[in-house]
Amino acid sequence: MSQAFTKAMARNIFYGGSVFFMLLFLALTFDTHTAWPQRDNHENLTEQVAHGKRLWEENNCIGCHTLLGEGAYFAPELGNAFKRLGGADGIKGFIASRPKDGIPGRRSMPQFNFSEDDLNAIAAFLKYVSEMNTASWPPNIQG
Amino acid sequence: MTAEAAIQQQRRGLAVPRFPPGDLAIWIFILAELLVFALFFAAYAFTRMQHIALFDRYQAMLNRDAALINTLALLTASYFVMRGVVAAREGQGRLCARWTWAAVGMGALFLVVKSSEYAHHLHAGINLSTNTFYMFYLSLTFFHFLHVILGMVILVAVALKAGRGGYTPEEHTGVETGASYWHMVDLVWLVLFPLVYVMK
Amino acid sequence: MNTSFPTRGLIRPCTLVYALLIGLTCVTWMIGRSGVGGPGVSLLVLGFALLKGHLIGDWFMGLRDVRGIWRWVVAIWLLVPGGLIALAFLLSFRG
Amino acid sequence: MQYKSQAVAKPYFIAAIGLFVGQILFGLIIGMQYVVGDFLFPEIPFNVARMVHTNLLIVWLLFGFMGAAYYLVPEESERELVSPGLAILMFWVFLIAGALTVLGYLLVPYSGLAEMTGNSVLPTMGREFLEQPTITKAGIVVVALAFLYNVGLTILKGRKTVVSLVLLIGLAGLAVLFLFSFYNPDNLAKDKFYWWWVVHLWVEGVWELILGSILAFVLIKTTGVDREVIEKWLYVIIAMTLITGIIGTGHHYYWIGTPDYWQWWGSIFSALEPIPFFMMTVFAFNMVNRRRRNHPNKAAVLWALGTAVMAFLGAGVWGFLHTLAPVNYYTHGSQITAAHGHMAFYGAYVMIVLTMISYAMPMLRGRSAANSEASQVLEMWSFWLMTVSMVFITLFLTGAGILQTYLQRYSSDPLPFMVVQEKISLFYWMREVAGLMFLIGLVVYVASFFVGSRQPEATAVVEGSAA
Repeated sequence: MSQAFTKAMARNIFYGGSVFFMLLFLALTFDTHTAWPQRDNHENLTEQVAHGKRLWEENNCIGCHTLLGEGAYFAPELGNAFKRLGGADGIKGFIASRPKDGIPGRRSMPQFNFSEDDLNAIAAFLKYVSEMNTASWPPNIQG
Repeated sequence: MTAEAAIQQQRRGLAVPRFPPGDLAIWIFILAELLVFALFFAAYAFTRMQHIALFDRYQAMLNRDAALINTLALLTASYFVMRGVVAAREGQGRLCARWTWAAVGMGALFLVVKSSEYAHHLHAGINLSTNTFYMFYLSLTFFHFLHVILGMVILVAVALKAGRGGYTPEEHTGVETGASYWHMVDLVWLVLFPLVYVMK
Repeated sequence: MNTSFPTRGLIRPCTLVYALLIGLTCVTWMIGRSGVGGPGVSLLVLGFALLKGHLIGDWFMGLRDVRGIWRWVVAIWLLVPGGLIALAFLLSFRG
Repeated sequence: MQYKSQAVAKPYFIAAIGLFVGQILFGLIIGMQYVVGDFLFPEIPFNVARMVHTNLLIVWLLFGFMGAAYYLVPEESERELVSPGLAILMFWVFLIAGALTVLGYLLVPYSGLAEMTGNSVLPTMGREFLEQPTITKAGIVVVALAFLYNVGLTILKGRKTVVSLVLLIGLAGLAVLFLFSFYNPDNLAKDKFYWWWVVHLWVEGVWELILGSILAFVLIKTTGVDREVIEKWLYVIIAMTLITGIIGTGHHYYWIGTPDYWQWWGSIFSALEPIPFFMMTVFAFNMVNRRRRNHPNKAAVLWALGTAVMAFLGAGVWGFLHTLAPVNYYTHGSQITAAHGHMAFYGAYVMIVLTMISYAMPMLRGRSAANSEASQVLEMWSFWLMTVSMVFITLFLTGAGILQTYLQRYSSDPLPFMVVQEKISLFYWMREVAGLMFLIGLVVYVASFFVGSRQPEATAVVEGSAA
């Protein structure tokens, strides 16, 4: 009985193991798709929310903020901003009131000159996000 | 001769081997798999501590008879596999192939029984998100289920090669490699069965 | 060549091991069927499982004939999660 | 240099280093904005500078990978590249597209860039690391395909080694997974889920294959250890990488609207992700200890060993630190994440590219194996300056992250984000100082290419049958 550690077997384990875990990952992905309807708040995914998401993307908000913990860590988490800022009016008011040249010495959000429609869409998007089932993350209202 | 080959030759001369049977590469894989299962088992036990009533209630709804059949099937398969290794060692390739095919048959029995259990759960609308117990039960058993399939694929490859006379008493590492992996699949189930189906 | 598996004789030792594994499995199953629980029973069942695992490692995987750390690799694997499981169950009975 | 066409690697490496300098400069800008909030506002707002910082990183690493492939593949395949001309053409396409994109970021408001490039046709912009205009993304796909064609055909026509096959699998995976960047559903949970198929399956999946194969190549060349041994371990390490890393994706699926079981699957598998990195460290040191010769390029060996150690620390240890779901619940999206990201990217990917550059550049510049003693000494100085600076950047960000996590998430009276940021600003100042140190290290690194180029080549010590 000879002890062996062969390249051929190492190769088999690489290919076999990778395929095995890829298939497992696909199986879990499939299950995730079936579980989403219960938690992704898709029933509130309106045209307006989709428009808000587009505005979120096309102004690179993720370049400063986090959304559900992902993004830059320069500015507050926005997954629960709808609740923290007291609803749509709080959000719209905050965005609209940013000074054009920033606040001296402080981190400042740019003035994006959004229309009323755009502001409503952004608020709707953040409301939709805040109602997703995120396993009760963030831990508290401060995000 | 490279230094490594010299060492290997030296090892062969020793009566007691330093390494387990089969290719060392499969043992690295086996260790990784065992580690994953160990973490899953510990996670099950400690999560159960916080949900004892829930776990006991749903554990009682599992089909222990099916689990018994499955345990016996896996143990028998392991026994067959081991007999196949002995046959290969004695240079009886055809016999080795027969034992290994028999083990594959036992693996298939496991798959059939386990699938019927899954069909039952599916019919009852149970999935990974139903509750914490089913999350663990389905995760653990399904992860193991996939290992049975992988083990069978390996055994089929071994059986085919053995049937072709591809192993000799001197060189049958492939049989031992496949056997070691299969025994690992069996080993994991031996802990899984009491933990998930019986202990409360 | 490994000669630890006798090929002659009435019953191979490994066949006896197999019979023992089957026996222990049936006992575990009967305990499960009877519906009894509690610390003693649970740990007994767990002990059976660890013993079975050790038999698999020793006789089927052939670790009995290996020296060094690999001799104990399955035993260690059984004891660590086995110990954690035992701990979790003991704690849950206390609380 | 054994094959003429390996020379195409040179412009790739030069571009990589150039963009690396740009990345660090923008890193210093955003580091400063962390403490002086209105620094360069509103000319270069934080989001723009950060986007340049991260995008330059990705682009220069891709340049480095491609250069490494163009250098490594002919030598492994024992034949010339199928089309050196295509490689040079793609170099310019990629460089110009990259430069235009960065200029777009800096000169036009991002929403204007989105409008100019027709983002509404196929919206893919505005997601972290994938901010590039859709048209740039399409360009990346074209470049990647041409590159894969060139490298793949060379490999298939020549000698097939494990090193080149693993590299090819990694590069092909990189290209295929990038296609998920074109999938951007309105449903945020799905958007984020598949966004990770690019980001995670890149850096904790296929990129590690690229890393492994480059490291294996350099170790084969510099240690003279039997190829069989190195390739065997390469297989085992990358097998462990994918076994743990694929399901390990689950550690990103805890809080984004995905089912709860990911907390278990993700925690268990990602807890094992340090194992392949640890194996890589053991492997690299083992091979160097078993070396059959002393290679005259000591700097390259230092980079190789440094990669193995820092990848383990940054990706392995700092990753494990916050990967378990109960911990991640509090640390998710805090400065802990930033700390991990910095050291992991530096240790695994920056350093492997610099390893390859260090190994290949002397030959590309006409040396037979190594730079002069003076140049190598300077390069090794830059190694230590940059690496130690990165350790400090990581430690300061970790300190900031622990405090932030406590004050904002864990304490009984959680404070608002901005209040906490001001309380931990000392850590950000120290991080910025460490960043300046890093820049000095980088300047020394660049200088090492110009110093001692007229002096004779360094030779190996003692058993010096090398080169």
